[in-house]
Amino acid sequence: MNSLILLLILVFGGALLSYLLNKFLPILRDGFVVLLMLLVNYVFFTMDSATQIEFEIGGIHLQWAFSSAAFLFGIIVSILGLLSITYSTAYMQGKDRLGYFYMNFLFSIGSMLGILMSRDLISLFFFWEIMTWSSYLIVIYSGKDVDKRGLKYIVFSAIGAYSMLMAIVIIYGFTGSFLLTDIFDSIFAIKASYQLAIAILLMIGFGVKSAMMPLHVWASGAYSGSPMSFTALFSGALSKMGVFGFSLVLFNLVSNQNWLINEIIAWLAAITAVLATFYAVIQSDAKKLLAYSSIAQLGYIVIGLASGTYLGVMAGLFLAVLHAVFKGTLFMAVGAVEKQAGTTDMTKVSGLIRKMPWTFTASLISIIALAGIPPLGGFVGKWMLYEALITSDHYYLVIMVFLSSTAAFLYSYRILFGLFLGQEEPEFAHVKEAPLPMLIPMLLLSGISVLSGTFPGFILEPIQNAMVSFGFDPRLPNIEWWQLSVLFNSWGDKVVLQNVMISITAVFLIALTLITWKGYKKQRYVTTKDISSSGEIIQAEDNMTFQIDFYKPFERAIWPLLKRKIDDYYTDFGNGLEALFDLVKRIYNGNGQFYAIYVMAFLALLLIAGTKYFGF
Amino acid sequence: MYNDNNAQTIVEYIKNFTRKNSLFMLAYGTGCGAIELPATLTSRYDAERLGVRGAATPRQADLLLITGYLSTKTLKRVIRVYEQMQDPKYVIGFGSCTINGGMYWDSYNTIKLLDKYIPVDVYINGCMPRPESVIAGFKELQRLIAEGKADGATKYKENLDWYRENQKKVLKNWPLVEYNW
Amino acid sequence: MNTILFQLSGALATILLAFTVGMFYGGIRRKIIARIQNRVGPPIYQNFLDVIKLYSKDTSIHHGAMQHMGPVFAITASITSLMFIPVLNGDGWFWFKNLNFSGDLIFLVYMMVFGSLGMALGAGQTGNPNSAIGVTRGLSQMVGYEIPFVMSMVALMAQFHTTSITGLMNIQMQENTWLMFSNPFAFIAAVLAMLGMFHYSPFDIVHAPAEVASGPVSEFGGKYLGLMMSSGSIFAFVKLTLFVDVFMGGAANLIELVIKTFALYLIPVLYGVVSPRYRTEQAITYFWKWPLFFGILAILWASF
Amino acid sequence: MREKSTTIYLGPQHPGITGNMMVKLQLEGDTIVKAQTHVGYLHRAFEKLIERRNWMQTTTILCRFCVPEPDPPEAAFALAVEQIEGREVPERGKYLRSLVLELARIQSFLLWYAGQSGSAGLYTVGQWSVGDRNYVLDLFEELTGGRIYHMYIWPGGVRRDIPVGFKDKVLRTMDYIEKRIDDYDRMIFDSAIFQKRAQGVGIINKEKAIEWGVVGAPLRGCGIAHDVRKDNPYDAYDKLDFQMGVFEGGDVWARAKVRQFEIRQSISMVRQIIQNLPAGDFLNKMPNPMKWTIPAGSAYGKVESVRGEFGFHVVSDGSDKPRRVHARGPAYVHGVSLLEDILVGENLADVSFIMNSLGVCPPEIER
Amino acid sequence: MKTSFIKEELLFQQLATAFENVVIEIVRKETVFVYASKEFVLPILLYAKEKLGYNSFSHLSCVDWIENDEFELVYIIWSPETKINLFVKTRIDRQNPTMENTDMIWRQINTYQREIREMFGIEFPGFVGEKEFILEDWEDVPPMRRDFDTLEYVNDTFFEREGREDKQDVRERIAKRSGEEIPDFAKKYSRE
Repeated sequence: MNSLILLLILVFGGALLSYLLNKFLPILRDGFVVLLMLLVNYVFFTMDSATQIEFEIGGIHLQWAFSSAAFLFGIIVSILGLLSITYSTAYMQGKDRLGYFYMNFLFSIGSMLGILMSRDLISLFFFWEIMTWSSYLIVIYSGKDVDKRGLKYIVFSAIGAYSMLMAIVIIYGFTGSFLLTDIFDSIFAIKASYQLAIAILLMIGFGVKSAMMPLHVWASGAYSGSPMSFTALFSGALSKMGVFGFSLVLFNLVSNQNWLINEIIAWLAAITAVLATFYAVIQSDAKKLLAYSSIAQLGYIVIGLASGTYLGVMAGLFLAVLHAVFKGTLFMAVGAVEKQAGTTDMTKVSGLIRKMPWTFTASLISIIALAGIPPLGGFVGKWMLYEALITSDHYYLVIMVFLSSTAAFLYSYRILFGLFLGQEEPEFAHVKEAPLPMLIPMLLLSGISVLSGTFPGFILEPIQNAMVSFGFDPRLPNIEWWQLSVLFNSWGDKVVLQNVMISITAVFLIALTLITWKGYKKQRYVTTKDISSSGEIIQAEDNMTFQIDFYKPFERAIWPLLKRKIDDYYTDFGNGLEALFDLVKRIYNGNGQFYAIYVMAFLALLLIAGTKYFGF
Repeated sequence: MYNDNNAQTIVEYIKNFTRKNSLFMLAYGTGCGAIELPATLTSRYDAERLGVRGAATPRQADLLLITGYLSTKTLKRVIRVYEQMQDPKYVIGFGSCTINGGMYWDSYNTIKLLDKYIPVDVYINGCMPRPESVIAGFKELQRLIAEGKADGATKYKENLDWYRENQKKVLKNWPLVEYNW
Repeated sequence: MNTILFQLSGALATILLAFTVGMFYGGIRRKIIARIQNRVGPPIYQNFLDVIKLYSKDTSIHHGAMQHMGPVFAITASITSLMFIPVLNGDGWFWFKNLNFSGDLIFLVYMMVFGSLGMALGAGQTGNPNSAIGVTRGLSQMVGYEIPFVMSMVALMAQFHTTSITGLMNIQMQENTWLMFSNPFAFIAAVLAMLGMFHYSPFDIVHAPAEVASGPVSEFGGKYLGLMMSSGSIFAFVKLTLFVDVFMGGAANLIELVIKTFALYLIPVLYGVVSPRYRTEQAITYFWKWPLFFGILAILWASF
Repeated sequence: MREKSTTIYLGPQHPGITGNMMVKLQLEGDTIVKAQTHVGYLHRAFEKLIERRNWMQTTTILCRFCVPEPDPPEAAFALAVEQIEGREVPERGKYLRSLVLELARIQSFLLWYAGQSGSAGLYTVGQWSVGDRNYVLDLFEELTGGRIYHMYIWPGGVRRDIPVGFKDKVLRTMDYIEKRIDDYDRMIFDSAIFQKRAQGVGIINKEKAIEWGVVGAPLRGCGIAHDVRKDNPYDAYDKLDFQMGVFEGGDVWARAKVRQFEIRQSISMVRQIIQNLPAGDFLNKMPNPMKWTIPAGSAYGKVESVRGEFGFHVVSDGSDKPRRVHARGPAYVHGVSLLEDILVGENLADVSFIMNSLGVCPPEIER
Repeated sequence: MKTSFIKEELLFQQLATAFENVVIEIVRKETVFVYASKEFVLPILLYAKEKLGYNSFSHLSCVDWIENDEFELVYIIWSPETKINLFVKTRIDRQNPTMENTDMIWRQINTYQREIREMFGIEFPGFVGEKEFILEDWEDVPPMRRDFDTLEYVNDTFFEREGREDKQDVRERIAKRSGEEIPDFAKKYSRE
């Protein structure tokens, strides 16, 4: 059988099967989904890259295949899917409606693979909608605060879907084909203004998923509201579908000639990155913080892609992969804390480091990667991004990115401090380390973060393959992946990653040995209650952890920027058109069928309009 | 410096030399003597030339100055702070009131004999001691350190039970943590 | 094998040099401040005594593994940054070649943060609220001063089309000029940012004794504090050398290096003696006013 | 149940606290939501001890009430005793008292310069001013024999006359100090950073000031002209020409301006005293100190110290020992409940700053 | 005294008309005593503050008259216009002492009341304030009461430095230790 179809059958069939299993044989459910994802991974990685399938439904020609760019994203989806579903087996323990959860989980994985393999717009849109739908169902799974979060997500997704649909219609009107290959060939024949309109419409469609300003509003609620095991996938892989779409648009539809679009997108992404980082800094809930941080990170990725240079695109794709890795880990770690300590509110929880050392280790590594500090993978991506922007004369963009990533240190520290450091309080004395199915994915992923800092080759090579499909010349030296250690920018300046790693590791180990060895017998551990509190004796009611309004001074300094959130504008807009909003609420009442009907109706409307105005 | 009774190895000599020339003084004005400390540390007397400098928290400090009378309420804090300091640590009792109660000999709220509660390496008498005598006290402490005789902390460790008994006699409510090193 | 040994001994010599120079600068700073304050001041080798004494403390406490490793992070950052900075011009004196791959600026900027973040984690584990408050102040202020600093660096990179320190140094050698004259605005912005980097007054809110005891280091004593002081000295040298390399044409020999770094070091020291301290948000807004303005000017200067 | 906000113990062992006391702060961010002062670390039971001392022995205890400025307690006690006893003070004694009190003010102002600038992070001024303060203390040493504790003012006058050449030395010292404080002012008041830090911080408005009983420089910083030396003139103050520094605003800046103004007034007053020092006795004839009894009665003697009104309520039952001596230092008002009130809403960075500007001095709170 | 007491007389008149059961005494210049029973203290203070402009509170003090088995509470208030110190004195029973809470008139009375409660054991019903003010873990008699013997407490609680048994002059020994010479004029003060 064709392995593409096998993949889809495996995932979608497995999804239904897991639902049934949960109903009749819940014991086998966990093992089944993990095994299933293992199988999916096996099929995916053993797949011949030339595999493709073409067929026709109702006169519409469809084509499925994995391009090398899609394969790159497919790696993220399948590996992260496996790990996050492994994580889920422990994380979701004891929750109800697990069949529903796993079914939608697997549906979204399958739909993502579907999106990646579709080489035509119809199946792309079809899988896109399945993805939106299944993820929406998981977002509202927890049942808390659904009205606000779910509504925001689905409304924005719908906006994205419609604009995408409109773009598809326009494209079809001009080219008469849904196949991407046809479209890429003939798109430059269209008038530039229509070309621009198509690009913008598609960009809105993909921008919603990649949470680009000003379409990011849904993201913080949806990310923090879903179960963390799904958010790891949601932020790590699902949002990358937007990035994948961006790469399709930027390199195939718009091309590099239209620099203005690139500039605008890059600046929008930069503003997204800065503002989202600032929002992340002032959050007090770890999930929210990570959600905003994801938005900011997606901003970097888009900046990299939009810069259009070889190094920039490579940086963008590298960060995309790495973001899935470290943000996946972080969401998992936060989920572990939520599972074990009961809350992720950083004003409540503190001092878990001695209770959950491995979770802390994983989060520490991921945070170092996130902050872009050498010698871990994040630095490689950041370095490439900066050098790409500087060498392509985007000086002010560099400053924006730098502002955002310096401010990212603030929230990086905040999340580690808020959850793991600080006073060890008696009410968290019962907390235990997360169970193995949760730990192993985290540690595996953080291992990738470490490895990618020293041996970026194993990620850069597939990226380069993907970039070749975008029309870039391969520039990496033709060596084995573990030998790749020197990165060059276009001015010929370099960074030698393995030197950095060796130096840091050596100095760290030597210094650690010395400081541990010196006076080893007379060094003593004391509890965090035995601190120098100005000579006073700490009372039981004293809260000695600094928790509330952590970055108040910083907040005060950036206050003019944060006075009004984008959310507020939307809320105002909503308030002004309350009646309309009520209508929207009635239509999007969380019921999938209504939504499907509505989409179909809109589709029909558009088709009619398209026939009329574009004449096909 | 180097005599038969107290032969020092070269390592000890260097240790003691640096210790005596770098005294981090805990910023704790326990009593009215603290008013002469600014004078001691500033331009006319300038104790920093002897290596004396302030430290903000007990973890960093070597030297605890009990500047004058010690009320029982402060004693509790002083003991706590003293136990949080890292070895080797020195205590200077400052003013007559630490020696024998001074003019507060019949006050119900001040202790009369500091060295019953924490080990004292050097006493400086006077009420209040002038900056000159404070510096003389520092010098005396430096001499003791150089000879390796400023071992108040060791004494405290060895006779902890005795000190604890004395302390508990004054302090009714005993919230202090264990001191086991 | 020979080259590795050679490089290692060179690296060790550089570390020793940085440590010694940094320590002496600290001592001289204390002496200068003392003289301005009408005092004799401690001997200039006082910092050595302090550090040796701290190492020779008998006992030490820690609140857990992160606190134990915090100072290690700090010194790792200092030494690694030092390793990737060209200490002397060109090939320099053979010993001080280091491991540098022409010392990439972006890498250095990030490497400099590594230590503070590790240190901050160590301070965080102590559970002392003063430490945490100090850390938040430090990190917030860092966002303030890094921006003008990076702006001036970007301006230089843009102007001379190289992102490596060695590249900038070579340009200065070829054109026989100092970059502080080629792009004065960049220099001004960088120096203003440097005031913040040194954490001396008026930007010493991180460890302001009157407010948060000594901030992040509140719980560190003995060997930990000693390691941090050593790291601080090396780091001061790193920062000064970076500035000298980038703006003042580097140094052909050690004496020149010492003279130039010392001249630069006097700026934060002397400015610090006469200024009260800014509050955190005031410090940030300070950095985002004039230094930022000069940074923008520098980039404009570079691009036209 | 643990508090939600963060607890910070500011003191007793803390570089930022103005003496041995403790302020327990509850923080949200770096904003204070609750402040609680704890005093008593310096309680020496002076008032109990005075009940066991005879009238003359009391003088040794009095100066220790307030360490940074030991003369106002002596003067206030002497005033109260003189009121009960009806004892007159010779003119020269009055002038010498004023001289010592003003010198004490000057040295206390210099100490304030150190505290105020030091808590704002400007240590240089502190080093200078405390160093220069030694010159004033030298004057004290020459006049009274003690640097800090003088025991100079007795009921009925002062303990001894000025030594030879003292006037000249005082004038020279005053010239020097006056020159130096210009330097300090350039460092502090001309500094943009200090202005930013001080303006709008620690505000006490007029109504609050009256309600809380604020005295001294903080009161005059709110725009209320009140000074014991003007209102109830004692010693030689009704014959000296001086002005109150009254500034509007009620913030740290206004208080600093008041003090900046008043140290110059003090210097000018010292000069006036030296110039107009009348001849004659300096001490009313004293009875045998061991058998000295004071007729039954009570009085409230008050003087103006640097931090504000310093009052003594003295009760005598006609015996050779005081029945009750109760002191009311300015810090008793400023340092306990007022501090708790105005710290709320302020920044952690400003606590020490505000405490210095209020002149919180724990020894006179708990005595 | 030859000074005229015009403003003091005026105050006397005002107070005498407003309150009947109080004894008013002009003691000396700018000092007026009012003796009142304890339920009149609050009205007098309020009247003086609101009507007479005595808006500055100076002092609240307590005197233990153990002979009469009474505590005397003294409120001293001051007026910026007349500059008179007005003493309001009241005596309360020493056994089971209570006094009306007055800290709503002047907030600073709070501090005084805390001190008096702790030092004399006088209760102020309805008064909010931390229990411990100056002392910590105090279990004995409130220390400022005259029946509390501080010396006895000291002897029970604290260690005393022992005097030298031999009563020898040790100055020579000290001088030898520090390598100084005792000058001749100093020697004659020796005890021997």
